[in-house]
Amino acid sequence: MTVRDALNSALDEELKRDEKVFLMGEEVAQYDGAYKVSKGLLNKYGDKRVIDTPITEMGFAGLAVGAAMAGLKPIVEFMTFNFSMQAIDQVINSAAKTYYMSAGKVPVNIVFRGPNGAAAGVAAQHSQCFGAWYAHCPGLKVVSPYSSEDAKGLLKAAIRDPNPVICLENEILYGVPFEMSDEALSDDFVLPIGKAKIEREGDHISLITHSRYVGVCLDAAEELAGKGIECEVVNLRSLRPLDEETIIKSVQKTGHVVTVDGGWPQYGVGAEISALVAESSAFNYLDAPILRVTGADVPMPYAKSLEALALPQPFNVIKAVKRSLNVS
Amino acid sequence: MTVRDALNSALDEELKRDEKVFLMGEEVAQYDGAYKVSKGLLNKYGDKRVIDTPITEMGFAGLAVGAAMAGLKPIVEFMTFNFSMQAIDQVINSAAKTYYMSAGKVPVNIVFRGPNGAAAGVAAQHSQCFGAWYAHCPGLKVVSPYSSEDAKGLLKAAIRDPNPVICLENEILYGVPFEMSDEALSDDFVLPIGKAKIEREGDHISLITHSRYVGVCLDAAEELAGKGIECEVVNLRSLRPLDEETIIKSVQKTGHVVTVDGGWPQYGVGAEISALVAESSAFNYLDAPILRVTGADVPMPYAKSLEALALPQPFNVIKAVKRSLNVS
Amino acid sequence: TASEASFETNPCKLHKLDQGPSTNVTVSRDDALKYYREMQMIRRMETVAGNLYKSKIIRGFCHLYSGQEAICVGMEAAIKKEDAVITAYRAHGWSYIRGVSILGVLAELTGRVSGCALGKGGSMHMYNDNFFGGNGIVGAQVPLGAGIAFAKKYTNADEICITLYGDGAANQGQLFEAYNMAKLWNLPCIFVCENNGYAMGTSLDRSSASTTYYTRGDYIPGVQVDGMDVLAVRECTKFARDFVLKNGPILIEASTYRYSGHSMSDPGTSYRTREEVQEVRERRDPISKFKERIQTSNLATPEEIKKIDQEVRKLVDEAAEQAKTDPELPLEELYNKIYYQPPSNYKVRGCDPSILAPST
Amino acid sequence: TASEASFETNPCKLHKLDQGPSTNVTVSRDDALKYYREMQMIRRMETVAGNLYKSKIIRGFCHLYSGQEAICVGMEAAIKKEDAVITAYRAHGWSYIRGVSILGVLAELTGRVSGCALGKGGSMHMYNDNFFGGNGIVGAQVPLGAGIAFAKKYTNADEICITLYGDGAANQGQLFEAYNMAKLWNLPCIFVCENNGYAMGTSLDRSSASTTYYTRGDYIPGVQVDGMDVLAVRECTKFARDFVLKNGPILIEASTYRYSGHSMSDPGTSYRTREEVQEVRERRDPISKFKERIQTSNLATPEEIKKIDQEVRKLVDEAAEQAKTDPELPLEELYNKIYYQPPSNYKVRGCDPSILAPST
Ligand SMILES: Cc1ncc(C[n+]2csc(CCOP(=O)(O)OP(=O)(O)O)c2C)c(N)n1
Ligand SMILES: Cc1ncc(C[n+]2csc(CCOP(=O)(O)OP(=O)(O)O)c2C)c(N)n1
Ligand SMILES: [Mg+2]
Ligand SMILES: [Mg+2]
Repeated sequence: MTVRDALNSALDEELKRDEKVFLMGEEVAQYDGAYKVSKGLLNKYGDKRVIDTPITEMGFAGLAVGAAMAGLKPIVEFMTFNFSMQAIDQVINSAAKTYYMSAGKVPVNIVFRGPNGAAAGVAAQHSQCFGAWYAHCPGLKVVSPYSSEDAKGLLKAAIRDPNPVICLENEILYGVPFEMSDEALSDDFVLPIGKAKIEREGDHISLITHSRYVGVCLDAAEELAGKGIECEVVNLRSLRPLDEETIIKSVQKTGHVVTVDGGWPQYGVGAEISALVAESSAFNYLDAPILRVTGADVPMPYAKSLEALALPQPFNVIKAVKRSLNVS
Repeated sequence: MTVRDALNSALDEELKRDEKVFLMGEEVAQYDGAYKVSKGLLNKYGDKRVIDTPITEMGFAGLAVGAAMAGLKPIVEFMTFNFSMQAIDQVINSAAKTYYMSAGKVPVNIVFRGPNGAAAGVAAQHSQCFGAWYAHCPGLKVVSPYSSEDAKGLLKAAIRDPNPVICLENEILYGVPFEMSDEALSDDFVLPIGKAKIEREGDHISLITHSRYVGVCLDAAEELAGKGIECEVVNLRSLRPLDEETIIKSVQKTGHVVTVDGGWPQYGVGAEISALVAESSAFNYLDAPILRVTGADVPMPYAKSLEALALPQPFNVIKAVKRSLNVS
Repeated sequence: TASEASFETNPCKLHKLDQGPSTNVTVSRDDALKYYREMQMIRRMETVAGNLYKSKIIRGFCHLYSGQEAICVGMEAAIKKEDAVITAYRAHGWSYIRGVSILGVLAELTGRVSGCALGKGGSMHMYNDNFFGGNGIVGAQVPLGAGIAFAKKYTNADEICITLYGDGAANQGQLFEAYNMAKLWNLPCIFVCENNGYAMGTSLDRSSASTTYYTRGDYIPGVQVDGMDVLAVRECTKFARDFVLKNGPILIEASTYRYSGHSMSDPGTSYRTREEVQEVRERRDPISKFKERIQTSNLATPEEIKKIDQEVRKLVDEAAEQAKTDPELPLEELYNKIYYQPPSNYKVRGCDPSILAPST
Repeated sequence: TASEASFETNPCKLHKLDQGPSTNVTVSRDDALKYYREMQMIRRMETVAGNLYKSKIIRGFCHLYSGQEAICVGMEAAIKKEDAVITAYRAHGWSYIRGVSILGVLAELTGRVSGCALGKGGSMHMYNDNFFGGNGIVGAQVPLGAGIAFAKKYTNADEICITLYGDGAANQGQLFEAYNMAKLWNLPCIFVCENNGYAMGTSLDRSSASTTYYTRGDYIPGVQVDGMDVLAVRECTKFARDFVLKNGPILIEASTYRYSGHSMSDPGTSYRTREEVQEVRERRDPISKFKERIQTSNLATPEEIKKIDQEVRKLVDEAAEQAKTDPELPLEELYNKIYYQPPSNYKVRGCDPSILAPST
């Protein structure tokens, strides 16, 4: 099952399960979604539940937050998260902070979802990773699925969670098929928000990563395994809350860490993972500096060869692993 | 001279120096600025150069960026940076990325400035620190003054810099007086963007900090000095670019690091400093985990006693220092 | 005394409407006294809040509603409890009229546990059932209000949402985005511009290319009402409530005035003359005008009015006392109510790594 | 052949204007042939771009301008080179008309060094002197355009800025913020809504509560012009240019149509019928209509026209060839042009810690 289909079935099941759930966003209804994630849902649930909006992100994000304050459970699709920047005040100041400001009087049960980070050939304004920004903010939860199971289980969990949850999908993964367990096919499959998954066990080094870069790490790990280096690949799944326990346990085992994500390096996701480790009890287990593999520190260029160089590839991971382990 | 007056003279001198410089924002002209930073400037330079705007952050930030693209040098005051969230798409996608996207054809000479982070008693929506968010983004420079010299030198440098620069001021510092050197009083005093300042030398531990928390660290350092612990206080001054050299040198000397900032802990300024150190050659000099002192991981509450607990105080720094040095 | 009386109000200006609210309004003695009392409560509460601020017991921002009382009192009189309201940071009057006690407001301002948000919200963030704040970000409450109206429609409730904003906020882009969706989807939303003439120090003609705010919804019908006349406001709101349930959104511009500065830190004197304020107080004050009306029409005697005034003063002063002496929340509450139903082992980090607090 | 000819254009619809553009337009033979050639150039360029996309030589987004050519050609004919223009991501036609060569456009699309942004920008981000893009964020270019107009006024240049956006973008809040400031400060800005009937798959009546876009500026005067008639567009723009230099902003709605899907990944058939597209092609096509006009009025012979067509095809095809074979930027250019005049020792981090590249 592709990630797209997994997301689609998560939406489908949750729309079916709870009348209060509705989906809104640009082109989500009649057009079946710009990336076809909501395919067929208008047909099935009608235009009360699946709603095309004008291109007014701040407005419809705010409107959805208001609906959530009044007791509904909106799912807002940002056509891509790049456009959530127009709406981010409503996400942070209205959705994330209201429960606290109201001392618990006004919960905000809402999901903001859509593709995050770089797609292919869409240049600087359409390629930003919002992981670090959103995960900075208390009051929000932030999930970032990699596989189809992740996508289904995390999106369903997000919709059922009574708090504002950001679901950072990846456009390039939409078309990628993954095995689904029987369990994951069930209507009641949800993944706990805040738990990481060890995608591959290994003793030599921990690769801590999320979203599409789980795949990049698995590829690198495969190649390194051929050279006798066993990587442990930790798929974070959730950027907030972070699964500190799993991260720390892995590092205590391996003594070496490379973080891998597609956002900009400074003040990014890798920085938080690194700081978390460096501040923790795992610090004393570290045998080498904590290295970060990230997107390059540049706005995304359009040209294909430059774009490729601006995003982490297995060879970057391999280079960092070798440096950490001091092998060549 | 207070920080407010230092900022005022920076604006005054640069408005005088270059016809292309103008100041725009809410209440900057007739009202002399919500926090009186622009006091007297309307009188001196007239309403062509000092311009009151409607309360439309996205609109006037975009308008100013457009004016910069066309060759002017706008200074945009956000009444507080909290309101820059409405405008952040224009800051990031229009101001920061255009020079790169245009392969150098369209530079954007602009400054966005205003008070950042928590003031007193203004609750969750008015107390956010934007340091980590803005400093995440290539194409922007981000400065964060502490003292009056910082304020004057960095704001003047920002205005003269041909790139988009964010100047994160602090409302609580506005009224605080600092000594000004003769040099700093001159019309041509600028500080280099990207250079940190050692505010206090010390051999035992590095406190790496910015903005108001430089003062908190100096207070803590003073107290600790009484106990024989010598802290080196590094005032970052610039969050992007970061002065890696100064940070690393300090850590190599002391072997102990505590970062101190007022933003939220996760994915915050402290995380980047920690990761930078943990990834660098200074890693091998570290004698203890890198500890972060930060704002609490909560939206800011209004009540006075809770608010106080939500922001770093000298005792937090002292606790962290003692933990790092393993003394009691 | 009479058991009811009728008055002629000034006709409203209309935009894209053939007919407006009736100019002939009837009010019962009981209602009249109720409105009078409520307006006085708010006026007194704000005076006391101002004093508490000056004695540094209230901190941060504090935006008083004095002068604008007829709007919240008149509107509340025209809607149901189940209807919703959302406003901006100038929220004290609305909080009270939506059921928060005077203590609930004042103790929120002093940051104490009896505050309606337990002191976590402060001046700008007060809430109650079907009252959604209190929002510190200019304009942000407007899409939220459209969303609350959306929920009313979605759940087939025969209810509406009133969404208020100021003359300065009226230029915010997100309002126009909200108007557009509200009209496309015919949401039962009354957009209300409380035009008090100033946005901080900026007079309306300096912030707004068009100051006929009731027309700024363009394709959304609009009404301009005298926001200093509680009965006109009530009548207009009744009209609007019926209208939006049938036809989708409407916009009301309520002309009013704020007596105090923008917030307590603004003396409010640099951008307007003392004479201007004085003149409004004398000629347009919503409370004195209404008092005169109820007295001349025999709905109440001067003694009855005086009694209400005394009661109000007593009640507010008592609440103020408690708001001063009430405790703040225990410190561990800093870490609670960040998430609704957090996992049972959820911990929140404080200002240094030694602090990892439980959170519920 | 005639050296000039006059035509009657459809009268424009007007909003808050007593008089609009003249309906009697005169065009010289030279100008007519120029406009024809330019429209054909753009049409052919877009066809070629579509083909390059289908053969996967162009990637990402690619928004074609076919059908809308009369707008950029007519507007450019009415303004000075020093006047400024800013538009959205549907920028190829405008880039060309503002002086980027066909190769500069096509090579930008293929991401090669001859592209006007050296391949760094792609379809949505093209620039030239007094042409400020190319913006991928719906609506964002509108405040920018007001700002460019602001700079024109600030420097006392007798110049204007044309700021374009689509019918979908017309609902974005920041437009209304820009309108307000433009009117308050009387900026020489022509706001242009290129109404092609759809925003991706959303027809205008589903996105916009009011579809009379020329009135959406409310207090800003507006004109609706036939965007398929290059002469009407030129005349209207002349009128608007004069107007804004004297009076501040104006809004033009240019009614047009896009033949292709929203971008190359949209077949453009699920939300409209093939017949609809076909009918526009037959009845309203800006190029065929103009061709007919110049032929029936004897401004040019069929042979002359044919010659232009052949030339255009040849030029575009040659440019396409070069755009295909041109190199991409050297890899080290990834790290350049992030900052203007960076410090000499400035280094940029790549994807892993071993990469610290110099940057100029
Ligand atoms: C987005 C945003 N920008 C600026 C501010 C600062 N601010 C608070 S209130 C205000 C004036 C609002 O005036 P108006 O809308 O007329 O309401 P009034 O205060 O008169 O009730 C300003 C500029 C803010 N809170 N939010
Ligand atoms: C803020 C934002 N939201 C959404 C998008 C995705 N998007 C790109 S173009 C477009 C449709 C715009 O339609 P319109 O304004 O009519 O212009 P046209 O494409 O017809 O020229 C959308 C939704 C975007 N680029 N930016
Ligand atoms: Mg006002
Ligand atoms: Mg369109």
